[in-house]
Amino acid sequence: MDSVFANITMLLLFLTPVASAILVTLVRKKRTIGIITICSASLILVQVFFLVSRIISEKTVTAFGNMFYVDSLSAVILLSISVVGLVSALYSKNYMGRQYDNAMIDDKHIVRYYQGFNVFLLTMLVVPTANNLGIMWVTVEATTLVSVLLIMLYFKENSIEAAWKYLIIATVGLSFALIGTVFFYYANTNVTSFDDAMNWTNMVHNSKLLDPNLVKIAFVFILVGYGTKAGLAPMHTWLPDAHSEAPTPVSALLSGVLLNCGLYAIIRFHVISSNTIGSAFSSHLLIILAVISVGIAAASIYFQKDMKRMLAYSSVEHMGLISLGIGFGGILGVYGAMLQILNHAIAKPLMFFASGTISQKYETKAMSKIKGIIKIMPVTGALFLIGGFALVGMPPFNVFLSEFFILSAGFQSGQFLAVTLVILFLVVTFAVFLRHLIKMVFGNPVVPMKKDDMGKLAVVPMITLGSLVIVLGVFVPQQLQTLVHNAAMIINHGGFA
Amino acid sequence: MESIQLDILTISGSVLLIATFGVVARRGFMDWLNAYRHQSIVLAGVTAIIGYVTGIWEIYIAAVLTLLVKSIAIPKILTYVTRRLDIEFKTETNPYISLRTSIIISALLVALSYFLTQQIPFRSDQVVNVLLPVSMAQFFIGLFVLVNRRTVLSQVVGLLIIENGLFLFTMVLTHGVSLIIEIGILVDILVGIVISSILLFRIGRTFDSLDVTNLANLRDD
Amino acid sequence: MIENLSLLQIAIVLFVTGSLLGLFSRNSKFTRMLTFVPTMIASFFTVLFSVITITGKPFHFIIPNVLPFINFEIFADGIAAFFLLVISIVSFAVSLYSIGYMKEYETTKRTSVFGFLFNIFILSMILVVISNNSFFFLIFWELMSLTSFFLVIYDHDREENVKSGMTYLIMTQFGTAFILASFLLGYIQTGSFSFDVFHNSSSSFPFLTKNLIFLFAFIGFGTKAGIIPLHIWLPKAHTSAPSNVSALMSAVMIKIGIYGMVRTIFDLGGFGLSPDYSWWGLLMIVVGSVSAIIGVLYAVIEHDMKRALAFSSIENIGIILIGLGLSVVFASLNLTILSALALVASMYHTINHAVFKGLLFMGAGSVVYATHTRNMEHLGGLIKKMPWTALLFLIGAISISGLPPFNGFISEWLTMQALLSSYQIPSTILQISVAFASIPFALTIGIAAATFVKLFGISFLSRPRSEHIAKIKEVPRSMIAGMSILAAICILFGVLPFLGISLLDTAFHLLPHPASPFDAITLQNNSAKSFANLSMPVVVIMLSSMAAAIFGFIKVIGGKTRKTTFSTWDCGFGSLDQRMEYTATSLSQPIRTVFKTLFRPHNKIQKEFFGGTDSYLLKTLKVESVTKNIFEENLYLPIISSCIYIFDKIRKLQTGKINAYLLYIMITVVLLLLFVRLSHNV
Amino acid sequence: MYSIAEILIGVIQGLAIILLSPLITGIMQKTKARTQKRIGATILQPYYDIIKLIKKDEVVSDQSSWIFKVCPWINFVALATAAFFIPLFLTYSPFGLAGDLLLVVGLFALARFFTMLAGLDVASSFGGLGSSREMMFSALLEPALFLTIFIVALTYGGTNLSTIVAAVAGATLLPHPQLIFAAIAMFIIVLGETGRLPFDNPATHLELTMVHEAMVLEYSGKSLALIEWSQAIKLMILLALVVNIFAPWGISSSITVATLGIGFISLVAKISLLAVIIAYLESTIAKWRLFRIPDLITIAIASSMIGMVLYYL
Repeated sequence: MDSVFANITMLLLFLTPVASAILVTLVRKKRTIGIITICSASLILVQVFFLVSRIISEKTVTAFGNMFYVDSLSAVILLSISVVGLVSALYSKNYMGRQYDNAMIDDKHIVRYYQGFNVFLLTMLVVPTANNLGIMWVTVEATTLVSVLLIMLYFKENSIEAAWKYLIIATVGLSFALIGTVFFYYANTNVTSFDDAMNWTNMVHNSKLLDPNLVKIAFVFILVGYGTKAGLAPMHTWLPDAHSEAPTPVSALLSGVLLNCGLYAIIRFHVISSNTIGSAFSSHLLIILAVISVGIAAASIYFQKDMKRMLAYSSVEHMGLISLGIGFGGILGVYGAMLQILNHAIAKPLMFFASGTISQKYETKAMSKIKGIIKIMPVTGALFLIGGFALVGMPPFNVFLSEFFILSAGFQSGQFLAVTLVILFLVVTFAVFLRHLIKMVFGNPVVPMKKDDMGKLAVVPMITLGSLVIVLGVFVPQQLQTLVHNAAMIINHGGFA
Repeated sequence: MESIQLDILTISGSVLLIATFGVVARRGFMDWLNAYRHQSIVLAGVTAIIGYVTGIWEIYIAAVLTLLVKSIAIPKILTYVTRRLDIEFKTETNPYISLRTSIIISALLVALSYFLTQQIPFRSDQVVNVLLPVSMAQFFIGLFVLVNRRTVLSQVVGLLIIENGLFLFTMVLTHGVSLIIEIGILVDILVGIVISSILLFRIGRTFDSLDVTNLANLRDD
Repeated sequence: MIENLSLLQIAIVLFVTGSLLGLFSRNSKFTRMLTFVPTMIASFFTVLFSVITITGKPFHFIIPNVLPFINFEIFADGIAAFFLLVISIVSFAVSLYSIGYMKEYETTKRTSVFGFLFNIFILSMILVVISNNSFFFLIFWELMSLTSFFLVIYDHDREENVKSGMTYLIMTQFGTAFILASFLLGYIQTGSFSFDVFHNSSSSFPFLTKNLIFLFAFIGFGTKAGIIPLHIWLPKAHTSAPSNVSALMSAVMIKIGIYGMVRTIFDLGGFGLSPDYSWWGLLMIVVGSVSAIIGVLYAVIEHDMKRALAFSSIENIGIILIGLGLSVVFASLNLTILSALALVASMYHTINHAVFKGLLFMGAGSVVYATHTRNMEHLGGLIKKMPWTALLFLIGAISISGLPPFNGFISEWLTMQALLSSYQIPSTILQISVAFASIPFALTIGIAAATFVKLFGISFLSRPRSEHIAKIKEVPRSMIAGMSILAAICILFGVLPFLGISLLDTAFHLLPHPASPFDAITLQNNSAKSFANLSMPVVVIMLSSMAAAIFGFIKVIGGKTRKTTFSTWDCGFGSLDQRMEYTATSLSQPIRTVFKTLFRPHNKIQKEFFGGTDSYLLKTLKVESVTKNIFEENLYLPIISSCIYIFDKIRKLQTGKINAYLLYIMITVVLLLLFVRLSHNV
Repeated sequence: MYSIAEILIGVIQGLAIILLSPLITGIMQKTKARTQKRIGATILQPYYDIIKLIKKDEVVSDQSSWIFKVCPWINFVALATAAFFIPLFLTYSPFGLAGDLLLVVGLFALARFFTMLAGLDVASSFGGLGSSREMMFSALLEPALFLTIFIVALTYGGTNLSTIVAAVAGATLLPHPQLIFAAIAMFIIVLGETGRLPFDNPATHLELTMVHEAMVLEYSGKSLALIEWSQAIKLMILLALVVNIFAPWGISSSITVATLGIGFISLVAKISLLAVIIAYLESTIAKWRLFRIPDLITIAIASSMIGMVLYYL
């Protein structure tokens, strides 16, 4: 792709949400702004598809000099952002409309919500495309700020609390990430000119020459910093609060995509650090944090009372699994991790949407008060089950495939302790997660209710995701295989496929 | 580098640390804000010196911005937001660890920072040698303040100290080359403060208190 | 080959058709037809496929690169085809049965969902058996678990059903984790997920790996098969499921656990290893013996029909495992002929158990269909209202009790002979250990007969124990037909064992087999003398001629006599009623007392008096005998409660206080930095 | 293959058990009467009883089903068929080709299975009581019997009865100490299987002590005759087994009139002697409490276990 064309492509990609945000601000009509956002999200999806197809054929695209750099790894993240973005936008229409009808929010807040939504998409789109690691950091920080605004949309006690914790913890965490980034930069300035020392491509290029000790310290900062953002334990503490208190479509975005952005950043630095000091150091750190994450998530789910909070813990678990895949390494592990990113980005929003619809119907998020979903809302209930089974890694759903690869990689890498622990934790998670899920889905409702699936627009995004969950479990299209394979190669072969 | 510059830098470094300790050692919000303001002014000065030493003109812009944002805008915003708050909201009466112990721990954190940064091989860059541990110490003390304090306001201040440490750190190591990033960071901080002010306001209204221990509805135990 | 593939394709398409037809047809009369008739036809095609495969060449089929690194591979050799045959025969009968049976649920539930799950369940079982790739094996394995889970909680209005479903699902997942570990250990040795590669290169695996692979597979597949102490899901799930599903689960699904073990052992070259590996067989024998004896002991005290049948499944799995274990032990000691004998015994019992347990569960289902209760204490006298069901159930009961001339006897005879042959084992210790397995085995057979006396006697004979039994009717014809198929096989495989044995010999490539029906099953001892013989056709001829002779004799001597019907002897006290009958609980009371160490029975007695508490006039007296489930109480509850204890500690981390959260981050970063700093060598 | 003569002798052996069995019962009853200072009926009394019963009309419970009616027939057919597998005075039986000792045990179990069902079928608490106790006995006796068979089979190379008896006839007991333990076990099992004291009192109709009699309480007429007869056959089979396995003296191993004659006479003598011993024993001991009986069976099982270990050592 020639550079002008690339510039235009990237510019359009970023301009779409900006334009949409501006339009939303100007129009301010409840119904129209939803549609505007849906349009912009679908436009983004189309553009991303286009970009991804280019990536598949050309491997990399750079734009604006070296400022933006898209390779297969970024493409995987972009794909997840755009898909989840679109389904969230679709779901928002119905969900926020219903919240409005229930007098949960007023017109002003709906406008604010859609503004935030678009800006949030924009910031997330920049993260994986930025080549300059400083810009990446700034946009990750920006995602925090935007999402804090979205979380505290309702101004309820809990959402304010969640927003505060999220803001403080994520900011502190990201300051670590900045330190790490600057350390990397500093290490790089020792061997190259100041001008593009901040660029990832340059850093990878020089990675063999960087100072090992500096890189070690820097990676620790990066891991803790972006790990906070990615929800790795023990920095995950903000996550259950924020994800459960946000409006449901935002929860989907936070869990399905934003966490991936954090991990994406870690992966980028992992590549550099592996080149410099061998992959053992960063892999081991990743594995340790990952095992802790999976373990804590497994243990925490048991006592959950709130549906969305449980899902948030499951996100912690999945982030752990992805890092585990990266940590185990080998083509299988990394491949599994990349696939897991996508699979989780499909299954988790499905669960959030379903839980959103369910809590609207039952007027509560407390799991003890929800019973017999399958009778009241057959379609939602079935999809909720499918999503739940997918999340706990039950075949034939998609997450199983990636987990299978990750665990295979664990065996292959000889990390038997970690793999044994993780398998144990997975079984525990399976048990405790499904215990909650099945109690909700089956049985008889506490109070009699009308059978109702809450409208087509609520169901369509879920069915889309649900069918993806099933199809990707047994069949991965060739293009996607190539893309994910290339992404895995980037990680395994020091940055360039 | 001339030794006089180095001396100035060293002295500024200690001033920065002292200002940081000022936050640790005091109880009142306005005291902290003052300490922060002074720290920011020194920070801007240090930035300017670095600009002078390296001869990169962008750093002056960064220095001016720091002065504007950190020592003027942010204290103004915070004073404005908190002007109507009762005095008991503005004082840290009951930190987890007493002030005296806090000071000792902060001192230990300074030592830790020196210990940790020793390993890093630097080019014979005196600026880095002098200021890197300071910035790290600031960072850790800020974090400690966050961990230790119970009121929302002191957490905001802790955050500000961290940001200052971060700014110094970035400045020292990058010499402000990527101005865009510096500005991005500054904007992020500014927006962050604005948002936390909104939140602060909301917390005060919703919870009738600025004690973060009240913000504990969302938990598992 | 080609026609083979198309047979399989037709079958798969039909299963899918059946499931979709079920799903999309409204709750009408035709739903049952639309769902279950395709299942029947598909099962029939699968029978054909497996018979052709057993007699012909193995069947191999690959679609490459469906998934990254993974091909879709199908491979059906004799072993797989044999299990396929078991699956398809039973599923044929059960689908026929279901046409009638599902009427029970028509008013309360959507039978269309049931049909969908039912078809997918059978299909997944078939695909598990012929998968030749660990990934797809797991996919279908879990699909099987998942669909069966949904079928178990099909009646989810009752909370206990959902609970038992959960237990089932969790235990099955526990097992899957082990299977996964076993496969992945194979994977790190070979770098491939294909079973072919495992099979071909297994001889070069290190000793430890091989043992671990076996152990993990044994635990994993054993969970599915319901070995003790991993059995707790089995009685719960089988009881909660609709009876046709219980029939499929008990008859077929748990056999797939056995299939997994057989396959693993074959792939590891287990029937031809050195004596170092004989502990595999010993382990199986020990676990099998324990499962058999404890399973049957729980079965005999049970008064819930389906629960008793479920426990009896554990017992039979134990017997199968004893045979399989013997086979491995013999093979490891290079006693090929004996190994073949034991393998035949175990596989014969596999198909037998599939047939009669399917039959019995369907019988129990018919009882539930007619009476809406599984509790034997409320049944009784059904033989008069439901003569066909009673007859068929009796055939199943006799078969499972291992009585001649039905099929259960043959396989238990073979197993016993295999046990007896242990005297040929060269090592004394091994000899004695194997021989001691005969004690629990013998005890098991004895108690099994008692169990089924109780099951049949209490439910079908004597007087009805509750009022509404008086109004019941015989079940629909399709249900009778479904049961009759399996009953016929019970008799066929009992009277003509050469059928089953030659089937097995062909499928497993064992030694030459009896050619004609009248050839006895002959075993020879060391000195080439006849060790044991059994020719069931001759025995049956003897039995029938004896029957004819005695009948004639009595007629000749006795001449014409009269038969008078009169009420049962009541000791002159006046008419007997159902309250004076023996109950299920009292019937098994002696056994409960003898084995009280296991059951820990205690009686709860509630007395109610006329006029206050300390009067002499008893108004009511209620005695309830409670037995404990020692596994649940002494093994699972402690594990669960310690898990919950840990969870409780860990959730304390999430205190809600932001200071704590920040502290975690601070500690993490400081620790990691110190780690880096200290590990730094200057 | 076997010659016609051999087959004929095989049939005769089977028929001999069937026909002689009431005689053994008669001998036992006579012995018991004598030890109790009674004169007692003639030893042919069981024959008279059977024939009389066959000619009598039947009363059938109105609660019973066809199970009740077929039970006596199945009992008789199973046990009488079992009789054909037993070598009596010739060391082998041509029917040994068709079935072995395990089949005999299986046929016993079949008979008992139906007896227990019949006990439950008549809806009286007597029947249930009998079945319940019988369930316990059979559950415990079965393994004991299997174990004993195990030892015998191991010692003599197979469960094929002809092989066993032929081997026994040609061997001495001395090198096989395990057989002594097997014999002890076998003796207890015979008592239990045939419902003798201290397990069960065949002469009683007291509800507290009945086991077998309780199950068959409702039978009358030819059904009762068949039941009684098949019980006698079972007793005879077991006694013949004990005698031929543990005391094979005098048994014929070839088909000559002389040896066969000696074999027959010695067999009758040995079985009668055993029957007298059992009957005498019955008169001197009382029936045990129900839950002490498992202890006795445990002794049998333990004894077989010792025997088994002895075999392997």
